Amino acid sequence: MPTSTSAPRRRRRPPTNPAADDAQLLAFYRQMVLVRRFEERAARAYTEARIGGYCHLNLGEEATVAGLAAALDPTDYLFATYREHGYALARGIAPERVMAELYGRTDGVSGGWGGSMHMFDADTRFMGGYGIVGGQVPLATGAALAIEYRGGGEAVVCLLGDGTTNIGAFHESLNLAALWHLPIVYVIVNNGLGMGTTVEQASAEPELHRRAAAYRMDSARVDGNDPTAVYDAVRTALAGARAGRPYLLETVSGRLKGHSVVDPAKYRSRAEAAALAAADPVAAYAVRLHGAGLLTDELIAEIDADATATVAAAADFAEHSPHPDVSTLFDHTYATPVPNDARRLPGEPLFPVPANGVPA
Amino acid sequence: MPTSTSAPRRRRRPPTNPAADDAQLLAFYRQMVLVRRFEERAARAYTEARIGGYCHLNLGEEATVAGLAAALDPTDYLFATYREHGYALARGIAPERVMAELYGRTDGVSGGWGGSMHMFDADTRFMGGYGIVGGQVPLATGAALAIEYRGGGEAVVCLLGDGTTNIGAFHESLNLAALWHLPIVYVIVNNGLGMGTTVEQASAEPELHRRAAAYRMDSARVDGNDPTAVYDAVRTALAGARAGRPYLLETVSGRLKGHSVVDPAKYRSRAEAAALAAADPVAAYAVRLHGAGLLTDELIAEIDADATATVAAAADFAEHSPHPDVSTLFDHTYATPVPNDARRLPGEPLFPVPANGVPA
Amino acid sequence: MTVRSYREALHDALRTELRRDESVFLLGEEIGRFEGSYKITAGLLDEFGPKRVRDTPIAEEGFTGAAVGAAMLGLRPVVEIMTINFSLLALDQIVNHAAKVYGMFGGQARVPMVIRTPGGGGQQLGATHSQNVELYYAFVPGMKVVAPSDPADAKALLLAAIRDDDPVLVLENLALYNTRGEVPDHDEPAPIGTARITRTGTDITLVAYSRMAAVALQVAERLAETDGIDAEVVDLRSLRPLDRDTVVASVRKTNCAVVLEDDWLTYGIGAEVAATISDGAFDWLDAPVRRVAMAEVPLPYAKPLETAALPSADDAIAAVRQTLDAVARRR
Amino acid sequence: MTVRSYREALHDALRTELRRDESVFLLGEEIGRFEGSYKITAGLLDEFGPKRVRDTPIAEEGFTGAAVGAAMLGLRPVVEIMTINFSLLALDQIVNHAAKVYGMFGGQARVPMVIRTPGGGGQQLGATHSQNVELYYAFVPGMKVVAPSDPADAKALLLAAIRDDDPVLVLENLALYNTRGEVPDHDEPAPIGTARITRTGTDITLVAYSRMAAVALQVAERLAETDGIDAEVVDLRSLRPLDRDTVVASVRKTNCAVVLEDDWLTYGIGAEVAATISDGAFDWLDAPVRRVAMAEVPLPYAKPLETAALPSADDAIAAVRQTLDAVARRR
Ligand SMILES: Cc1ncc(C[n+]2csc(CCOP(=O)(O)OP(=O)(O)O)c2C)c(N)n1
Ligand SMILES: Cc1ncc(C[n+]2csc(CCOP(=O)(O)OP(=O)(O)O)c2C)c(N)n1
Ligand SMILES: [Mg+2]
Ligand SMILES: [Mg+2]
Repeated sequence: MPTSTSAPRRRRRPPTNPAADDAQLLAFYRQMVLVRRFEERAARAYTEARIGGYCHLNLGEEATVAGLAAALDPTDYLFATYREHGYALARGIAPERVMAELYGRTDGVSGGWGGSMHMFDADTRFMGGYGIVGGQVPLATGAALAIEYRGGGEAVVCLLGDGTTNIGAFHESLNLAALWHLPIVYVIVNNGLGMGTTVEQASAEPELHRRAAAYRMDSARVDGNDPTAVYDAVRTALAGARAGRPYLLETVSGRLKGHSVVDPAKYRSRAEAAALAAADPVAAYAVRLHGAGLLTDELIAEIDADATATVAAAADFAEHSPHPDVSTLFDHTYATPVPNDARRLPGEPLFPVPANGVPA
Repeated sequence: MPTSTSAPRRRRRPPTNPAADDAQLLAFYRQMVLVRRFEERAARAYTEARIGGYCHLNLGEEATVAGLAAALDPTDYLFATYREHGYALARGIAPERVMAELYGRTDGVSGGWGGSMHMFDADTRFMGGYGIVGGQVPLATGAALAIEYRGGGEAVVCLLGDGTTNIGAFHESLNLAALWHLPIVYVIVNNGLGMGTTVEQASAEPELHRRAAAYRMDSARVDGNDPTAVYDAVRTALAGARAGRPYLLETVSGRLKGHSVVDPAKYRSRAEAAALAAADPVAAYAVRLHGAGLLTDELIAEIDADATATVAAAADFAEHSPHPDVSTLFDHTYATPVPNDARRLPGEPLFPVPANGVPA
Repeated sequence: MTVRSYREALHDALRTELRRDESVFLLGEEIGRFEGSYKITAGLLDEFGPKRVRDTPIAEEGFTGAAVGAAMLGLRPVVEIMTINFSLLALDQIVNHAAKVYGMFGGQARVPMVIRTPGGGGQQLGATHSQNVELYYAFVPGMKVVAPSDPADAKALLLAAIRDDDPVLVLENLALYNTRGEVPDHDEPAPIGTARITRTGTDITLVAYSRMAAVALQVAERLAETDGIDAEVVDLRSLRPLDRDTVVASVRKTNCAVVLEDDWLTYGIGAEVAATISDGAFDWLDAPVRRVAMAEVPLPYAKPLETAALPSADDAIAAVRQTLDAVARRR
Repeated sequence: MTVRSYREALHDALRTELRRDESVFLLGEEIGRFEGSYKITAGLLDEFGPKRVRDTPIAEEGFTGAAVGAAMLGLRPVVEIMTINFSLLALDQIVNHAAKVYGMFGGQARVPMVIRTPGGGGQQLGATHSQNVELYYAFVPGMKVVAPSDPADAKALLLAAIRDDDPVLVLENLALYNTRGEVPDHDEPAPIGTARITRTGTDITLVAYSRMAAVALQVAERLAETDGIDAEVVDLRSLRPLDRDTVVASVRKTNCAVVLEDDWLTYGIGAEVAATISDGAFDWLDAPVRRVAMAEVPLPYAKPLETAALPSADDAIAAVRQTLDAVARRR
């Protein structure tokens, strides 16, 4: 994983050659294909009732996933939304553990407690998917505050959807970050829709990156279907953030399917859906690398087979991972144990009657 | 009270002569002096323990009060903050009723239920002072929605403080108003401070009116010490609002005393306080009208005496207005009576024991 | 009478009121083009247009507060909040504004608005999407809170809520939307503030609301069959005002009670019910009031954990049997 | 031991922890330059600088959430929310995030943060500024909530809260800030999750927390003098976890109880306490548990109305006398 461009606080690599090299270009492709195959497998497992709850996929967002993840330092922190499987993979979490989480098993990245919307991994500094729209934005801002407090050179990247720019927490957080010069990049993954609502129907300023002006914050919009563009943009943004200039980046891509697996997306016309499919970023990027001589038909097939095999193995692993035991139900209410914590199943009385039947 | 400039929805007066005439200029002065004397009287009554709770004054904000109130149509709606005595007076509520509210009496504009922070008067469409910072902003937006829904030509003016621009409700509301083309003008009364915090310490974009850009909303900043400037700016803003273009107006003035009556404002240097006093808008405006030949020393004295007498009468009225009776405590929990409403004083049992001492 | 689902009953009530009264309008996320996350508002945008059925941005505080303001000017907004979990983002506008405006201004401004929102867990939605926080509203003077458990009440209480001049929160339930039952064809509202005996019985009183009131009826039938126990079921229907008299009268007859609730036990709605019974039926009670409620944990995603944490009919049956044992020991 | 005010005791605890642990920092509105709305943090900005004592914009949700995020990275933020009323604007960050992060991610991320905030009415602050909504946090698994009633506990519980690895809400009280009492000179934290008998007695148990626990002590003294009644006082101190055993053990001894609370009666904290007593001391109880609480109205500004609506020592004394009458009737 390449490190970010230099910043006053911590120099890692010279700022002169920020563009991705050929190896990176291919790595983007591998990453995108893995995400694509993973999400397709997740959708299947959901329809087979192996996955429950809500399940939001990154289909159409693969280029953004790949470019963004590659631009982060390993020590950077990433906060995500509920639409985070791809980012978890790209951050380096084993596909088995991501899939096992979807299956709600003990080997899942959150031990089966989080599910699709709530993956977390301390090792890779993947700071969680969050199901409350906008909920992660103040948290990510606080993480950046902690970095600044300690004087570290890390930065935070906070993902959010286009629809999320209309909620109060977005405003409060960006103001705090700009006011306090925090090392954070907010990335609006603009997929054109919040459920069935378009950006134009939801945001009075539909060029969402322009909202940065309200906080004198730097910002840009970038093509989210191009992993190199995203990569470069995130590197630039991170450089600013590390220098105490938080940044608002908007990536523009499409959402190929419904809002979640169960949404048939009837509000979208046939023509729209067809146009989206035609602009599929994975296919388009393959054509591009093919044209540049980086991809051959064989390599395409090989990468695809690899991804398919990885995903199949992940599903198999998940299928065989144990369910959490009911005896663990009360294990994660508190980190510091205290007396009188309520550890009672629904059918249990508050004051159990002693064996002799006479109350104590 | 002059009506606003014309708007597509409802023409009232030709838009060609928006400036205030001499009578209006003098009326501004009278209004400003009344507010000044009223607030001084309120401060005295507070230190005499005739007024309780929190008590925030408009001292320093008189020019904004006068200019703004004069620009509204009688049918427009005004939503205020907890710092609203002056606006209540300028909207046409009798000083007696405003003072009686401060005293917590039955003749108070809110019947003694609201106090300093919560004045409301349906007749003058004074839609309330609100004590939760930012709480009034969604409400005012909804009032504008109701006007738009009914197709009326009225507009809403929503007051808020500079510190309030950093709270989520501000963002959500302005976005809704711009998105839905609501007839509303948001007026940021920038007095440089939220309690002891300066605008620069609180807002990453300290030119607060610029935040309108995040919603593609029109905006302006105006000298809040000049009633005519405020008057003109509000008229312009209202014209836009009535045409479906909501507006963000920022008035800049000073807060002559502490945040509330009890705040000694120690965080402010002597020099700052002195500078503020020197720039007193009431005195400055008197000088200006004097120079223009509109005010004479006699007239100044007369206006002052009038205001002082009015305020004294208001305090006298308030002092003699009855306290609300405890029997009315349960009168305003619900507008539509329903069975089983809890009407119980703290010492009363849930299940009273019948006279014979035997439970029913 | 027609057999309708709970979902259809709610839809019918909305449609009736939209037709009856021009000042009624709906607003919320995804209620129009998307037809509602749970499809309660399906078809209404087409029938009434975007003025009456207004899609909003994701801004719970903003649009709920806007509804309060619109209500202050005499409109009758019906807000949909996608699930009650998200209502926490609008809490200030509900608790500090909707519920306060009438009293705080001395009775001058009415807030005739409705907030419709479903509670309910059991769908593996995890800790933040499976909470039952109706307590937050039921606790607040100035609010009214109703919680229908069957299609007939869903319709009748929603009608009442829309016609009421105070802010009313209508608690729906994800698990009830597909349940079916007889619904009167007329448009009579049900009285807010009154509980309902949905099954008469003599041996024990089951008190519940929303989904658990439906479970309570099943539990009563099973107990009758398997144990010959004749349970009375009180469906609270209204959480604020709370109809204490109906609950207490039932327990004064049966002499024991079990409370069923989907929220957490400690400080949950059932705490007030148990306290009320223990007070008002003190001299009649033959055993302590048992409460069956959610385990006190952030609800996990994994199915076995979720199932263990949620109260079930079996839990209720066990509690009833233990309570009747306790009665027998004391008699 | 030194005599300190409740305000000073809180201040001492903050200062101790700021000196002891570099990862502790304070944030909130007006805590620095303004020295705190209620002056708890006076002088700390000067001593520790703006990094450790951070003034925030008016953005309760934003800065409370930022504290959660900072805590996830191992800092120990202590947030001041000016009054508990304003915490409603941060509720989503507290209930859906601070309290969920540890469980929702399977125990991987800790949230060692504190929220300090005062409750309390009685100062003519009106309907939106006089609420006691500690219930909203005490109800939530994953949160811990403490509510000290005297200076010694104020210090010891705040110390415990800051050293605890979970989100802890410390409920302070406007009316207690100026009260004085002996405070130990050492820096021992008090155990979160345990109640305390602040007066032993044999005739009746008074259960309370925060301001009303102080009132309960006065009530007990007055009852001893005027009526020769020997009341035991249980100060809950911790609302979550709730120490049921201590409460129940006291009532099993005295056979009757009155609960005093500053929040609204229906669904208030006292509901759980009354339900708990009625269950755990069922066979010992000689009269129904009485609750003395705030009248269920949006609190009016006018002094006579406010006074009538708030629970007083006199109300408590009346309730005790009536309860002992009821006991006598039944014995
Ligand atoms: C506070 C809140 N309100 C509503 C929802 C329901 N909801 C879940 S996702 C979503 C749309 C979000 O759209 P966007 O931010 O564009 O992200 P996307 O799903 O397109 O990735 C909504 C409304 C929620 N989870 N939280
Ligand atoms: C949500 C909320 N947070 C905090 C407060 C406490 N508070 C009252 S006024 C105020 C300052 C507001 O400043 P500004 O918006 O500039 O208005 P001003 O008082 O200067 O008129 C604060 C923090 C409150 N009332 N509500
Ligand atoms: Mg989107
Ligand atoms: Mg200000």
